[in-house]
Amino acid sequence: MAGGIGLGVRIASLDLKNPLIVASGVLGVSVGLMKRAEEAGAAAVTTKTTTLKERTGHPNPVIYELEYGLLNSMGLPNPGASEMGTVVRRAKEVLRVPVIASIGAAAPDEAVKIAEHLLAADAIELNASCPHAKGYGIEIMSDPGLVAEIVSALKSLPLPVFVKLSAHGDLRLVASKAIEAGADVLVAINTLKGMAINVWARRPVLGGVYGGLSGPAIHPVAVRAVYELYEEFPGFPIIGVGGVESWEEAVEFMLAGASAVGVASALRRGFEVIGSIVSGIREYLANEGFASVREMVGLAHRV
Amino acid sequence: MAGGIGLGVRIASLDLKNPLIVASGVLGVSVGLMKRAEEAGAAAVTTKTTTLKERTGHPNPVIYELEYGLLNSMGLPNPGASEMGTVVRRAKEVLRVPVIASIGAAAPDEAVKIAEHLLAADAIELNASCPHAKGYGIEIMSDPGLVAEIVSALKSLPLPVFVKLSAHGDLRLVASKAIEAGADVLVAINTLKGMAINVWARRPVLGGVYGGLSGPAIHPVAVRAVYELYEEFPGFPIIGVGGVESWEEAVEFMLAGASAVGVASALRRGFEVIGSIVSGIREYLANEGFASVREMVGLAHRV
Amino acid sequence: MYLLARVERVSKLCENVNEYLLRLDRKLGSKPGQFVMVWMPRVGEIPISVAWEKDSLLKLIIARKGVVTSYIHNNIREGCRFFLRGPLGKGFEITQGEALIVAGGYGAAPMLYLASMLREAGSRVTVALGFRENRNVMLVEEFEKLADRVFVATEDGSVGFKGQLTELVSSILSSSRYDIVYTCGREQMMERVVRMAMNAGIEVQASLERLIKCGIGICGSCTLEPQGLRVCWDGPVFNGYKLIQVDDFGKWWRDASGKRVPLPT
Amino acid sequence: MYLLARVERVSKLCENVNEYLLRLDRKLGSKPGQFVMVWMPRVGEIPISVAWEKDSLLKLIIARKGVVTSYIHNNIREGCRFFLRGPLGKGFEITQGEALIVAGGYGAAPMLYLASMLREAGSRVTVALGFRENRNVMLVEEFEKLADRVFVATEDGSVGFKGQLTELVSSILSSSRYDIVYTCGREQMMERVVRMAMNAGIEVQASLERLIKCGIGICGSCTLEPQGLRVCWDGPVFNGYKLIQVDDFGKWWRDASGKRVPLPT
Ligand SMILES: Cc1cc2nc3c(=O)[nH]c(=O)nc-3n(C[C@H](O)[C@H](O)[C@H](O)COP(=O)(O)OP(=O)(O)OC[C@H]3O[C@@H](n4cnc5c(N)ncnc54)[C@H](O)[C@@H]3O)c2cc1C
Ligand SMILES: Cc1cc2nc3c(=O)[nH]c(=O)nc-3n(C[C@H](O)[C@H](O)[C@H](O)COP(=O)(O)OP(=O)(O)OC[C@H]3O[C@@H](n4cnc5c(N)ncnc54)[C@H](O)[C@@H]3O)c2cc1C
Ligand SMILES: Cc1cc2nc3c(=O)[nH]c(=O)nc-3n(C[C@H](O)[C@H](O)[C@H](O)COP(=O)(O)O)c2cc1C
Ligand SMILES: Cc1cc2nc3c(=O)[nH]c(=O)nc-3n(C[C@H](O)[C@H](O)[C@H](O)COP(=O)(O)O)c2cc1C
Ligand code: FES
Ligand code: FES
Repeated sequence: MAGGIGLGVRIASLDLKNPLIVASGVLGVSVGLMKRAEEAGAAAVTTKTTTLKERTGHPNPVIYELEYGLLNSMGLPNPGASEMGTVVRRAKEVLRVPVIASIGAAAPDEAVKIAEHLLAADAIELNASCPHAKGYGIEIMSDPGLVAEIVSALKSLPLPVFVKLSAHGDLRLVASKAIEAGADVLVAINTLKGMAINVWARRPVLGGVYGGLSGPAIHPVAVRAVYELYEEFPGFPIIGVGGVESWEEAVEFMLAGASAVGVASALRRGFEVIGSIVSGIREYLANEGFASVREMVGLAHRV
Repeated sequence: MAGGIGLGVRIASLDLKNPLIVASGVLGVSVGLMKRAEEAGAAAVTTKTTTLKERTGHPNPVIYELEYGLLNSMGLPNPGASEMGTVVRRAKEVLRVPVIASIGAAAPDEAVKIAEHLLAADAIELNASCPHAKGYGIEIMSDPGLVAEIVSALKSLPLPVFVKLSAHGDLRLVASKAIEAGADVLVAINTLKGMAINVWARRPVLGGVYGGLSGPAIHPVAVRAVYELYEEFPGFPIIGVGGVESWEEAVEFMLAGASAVGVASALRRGFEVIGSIVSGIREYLANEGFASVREMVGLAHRV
Repeated sequence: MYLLARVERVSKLCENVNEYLLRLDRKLGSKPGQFVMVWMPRVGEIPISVAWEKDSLLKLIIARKGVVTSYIHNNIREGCRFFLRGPLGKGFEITQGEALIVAGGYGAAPMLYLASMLREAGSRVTVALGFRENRNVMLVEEFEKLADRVFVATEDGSVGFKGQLTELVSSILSSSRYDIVYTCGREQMMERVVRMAMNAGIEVQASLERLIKCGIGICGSCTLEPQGLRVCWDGPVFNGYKLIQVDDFGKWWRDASGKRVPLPT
Repeated sequence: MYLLARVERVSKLCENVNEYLLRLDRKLGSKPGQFVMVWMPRVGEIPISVAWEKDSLLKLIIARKGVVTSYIHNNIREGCRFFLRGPLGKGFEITQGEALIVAGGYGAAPMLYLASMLREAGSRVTVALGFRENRNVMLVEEFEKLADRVFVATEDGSVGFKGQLTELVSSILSSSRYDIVYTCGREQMMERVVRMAMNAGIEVQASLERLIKCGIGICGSCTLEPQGLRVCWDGPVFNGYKLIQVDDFGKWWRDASGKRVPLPT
């Protein structure tokens, strides 16, 4: 019975066999990990955010595990756009699912330069929201005009442009500017800016002092962001990210208005979580009498 | 040995016997609950946020319990400033600890009108941050100039003014405007805007749709906020609020730069948590060789 | 984190009161006197006492009153879903011995569960039920199966004793010795029962109602002054010696804004 | 969520290698081959293998290399604190029978713990240790207490066999039958040992090093291509049959940016 249910979704020009995407960061720059994610059932993979030049990221500790999530201050380590181009081309050779190339840039021309290395990818995702790397991310999101300029510059290239938003700053304003500038997909949300102090060391734990909070802790904030975006831009494609640990959070995102769902922190428990989320969605759809995953997108808004 | 340790702190003109304050909201408008909080060891209590006219708040459900916190959409129910004045006067008769009166207002004259009813209190706390009541809170925080105007109007009254900030919006900008306008104490943070959808009901759970996320989930964001504020305004009195469930989070806040700590959601486990936090702080100070709680404020910033 | 329940059976107990037999997706684990919050999506959420529980079966007895209860009466049939959170609050404490249960109207709901627990604990149970008229009378047979003696009072005398429940209770108390009195129903009635029992030197426990919002003791909506007792958390069941010190008992209620207003009659 | 540990004793094992005996605030519960992340506030955080554990006592063996290890050697004395998280990764799998342990330099650290576990499991244990010069030799007596036979190779011949550890291993393997080989040390050495064992049809497990950042499999810093094996999570111990399919084994490392660069020699 569940076999007949349509799990496929189309986001911009990307055909996804199910709504589950591996979000940026957790697969690093490893083609091998991307392949494992695909084998585990992911419908698309996102690269680590690439900057133009290579970055080594923040010193260790870069991660702090909480009971209800993670704090990370990776600091956008990446080998730079040229090397990432090689990784993406290699990934496209060995993967059948779409590869989304995440980029971080502080100016339109820089963004285009980066993206030009990544034309083998199926989409460009502008990370407008990384909260712990100076000059990137949250700082560009606090300037909605700049986000719009970058998006419109990227639209000169032949790839769909995803814009990944932060829950800090004015979500709706940035989203509307991005959409006006031609963005094809909104991705919400990135991590929340947080930190932890060890009381015995009397010091911030993370090498970068500040870090990004992810996992279950941010899920209610992420659902709210997706719900608000859907309300403001009904029908516009949204990828919900933040605290998906089981099919239930994934379904919550879709009811809130996401067409697809990204997963990052949950992979710390192993890749098997991907399969269990996808089959959980399938079972839910069957139990609730849906014929396709698309039918449930945005349903929580119905009065 | 622990007996000799100074737990007292002074915040603006308030003498606190220890750093633990009950934050706004969870004691409702009940003098009886305020008294219970005092008996459990709290050094000060904060009233529910009062508006000028009475408000009934949002319809039920107003609360959703998560494993790692709470979502609430109370919607600022309160009996209005005049009735709250009666409550505060009664509270001052039966309590020995300071009473902080929280107010919500969208304009300077309105704020002053409210506060004039509450002059029996020891301080006025401007709730510049409640994320789920239209026209109050987060909306005023998104207008730093307005916050400044309200603060400076409130300074015409003979009470210290606390400003309670949200982690949404530009924390540092609002704080600096508030300080310029004469604010005596910063309180950080209020709840984060979030929501939950029940997948079987396919509906937002909360009657108000959106709610405020509190508890352990927001603690890393709150610590970050306090740390940033202390870095920007060293020595300025800060009350850290968000996810304090044990002495450890309280100490974390103080190391980050808070002179005192507020507790709300943790009270869902009973008032005893107040005593256990205070005695945990005392033990920590003893173990670590501090003579006074004030010595640890901001220590995590030392290079 | 709502518990999901399916309606197995709806039974009409009397005019305007239905009983809902629910199958839960897991055991609730309640004690008599505890309650659940019942959420009807798009409609509202209200407190309802556990009327009975066993394994994953749960009974709720719901009187038609306003928005949510009318919605339930009008729309909820066999097979429909209930969303529940709980069990919430502190229930009755089982005191062994000679027990008197005094219940008015739908206040009888939690008392069935209590009566069965008292019997299990080896107590002898006398029940006094009060209703306005014939068409409000309910659960008498059920109580007769469980209790040693059942008395009924109706204001119009159509069933049992004619008059106020409190008059009936007064005569019961004067004719026999009891170790404990349990009561649930209109607060003005309970106030009188509590005073009668206290005067007679008998332990008494009463289950109160207030406006329940959070249900977990964190919003202050349901507090009693001057002790700051929260009906949803410290109660809904309180001991008589606590209640007689409560100014609000039998007198004050809090409206949705938190303001103390006279208890609705 | 760091574990707090106190240094009970610091012992110098040889030039530039110290052993730290730590008392933890709770049991770690590791298996041989697993590691911990050691955080030195204000300095850094690095991966260190568990050298031994019992109840709440833990031994770490730390070679002076760069920033963090030098800080530890220079500053950490009895009574100082260690901040740890772990145990991380997958350790060695205990195969009963005739076991050969091959360890180079501080690669000997996790092998002491392994040897004692193998003995507990009833295996016979032969140990081959390799060091550059006399002043690098360490732990020989400790292994002699635990193992059935201990061989030592030094490149300068100052102790034991003169020459490469791999030469010693080659002769050990040809003179006796083994069921399993365990190895830890420089990767180029391990690569040769793995091939020797595989060629001889013997199961082999090797413990690898890569740049560990998160330590919990979530950042990709330590991955091996083309399989996407994470040293911190899928390893650090891998089976020979997996390793010989890894392009990076013995050849490629990832730098802090994630770029694949030649393995440092
Ligand atoms: C602990 C407790 C246990 C209860 N057990 C039962 C029971 O087993 N069976 C039963 O039929 N009724 C029970 N009630 C009463 C029941 O909760 C109300 O009848 C119900 O909430 C009315 O809701 P409504 O939407 O139909 O009415 P509305 O139209 O919303 O309001 C009508 C009146 O109902 C009461 N009410 C409404 N909402 C609440 C609320 N959230 N909390 C308390 N009172 C409210 C108020 O007096 C209000 O004026 C209990 C109440 C409490 C506090
Ligand atoms: C699983 C594992 C177990 C280990 N067990 C031990 C052990 O028991 N005893 C021991 O002495 N050493 C062990 N090491 C090696 C140890 O982690 C490095 O020597 C140490 O990290 C050097 O840190 P440093 O700050 O002193 O050097 P740095 O000056 O920071 O760097 C010098 C070199 O050390 C290595 N290194 C630095 N940081 C890391 C890191 N985070 N992860 C991996 N390598 C790094 C790199 O090769 C680097 O080029 C182990 C490594 C791994 C991966
Ligand atoms: C270790 C780690 C690294 C991340 N790196 C990136 C990144 O490079 N670019 C990006 O846009 N998001 C990055 N993220 C954010 C995730 O893509 C995701 O938005 C966030 O973690 C919330 O989802 P989750 O709760 O499923 O983890 C990273 C997250 C983690 C945990
Ligand atoms: C039920 C509830 C009601 C609240 N009401 C108010 C309020 O009226 N005014 C206000 O400034 N903060 C209010 N808050 C926010 C708290 O004061 C506090 O800032 C927040 O909950 C974070 O702290 P916590 O994690 O300790 O709960 C409320 C919080 C809760 C849980
Ligand atoms: S209903 Fe919120 S405290 Fe009782
Ligand atoms: S160090 Fe992060 S995945 Fe291994």
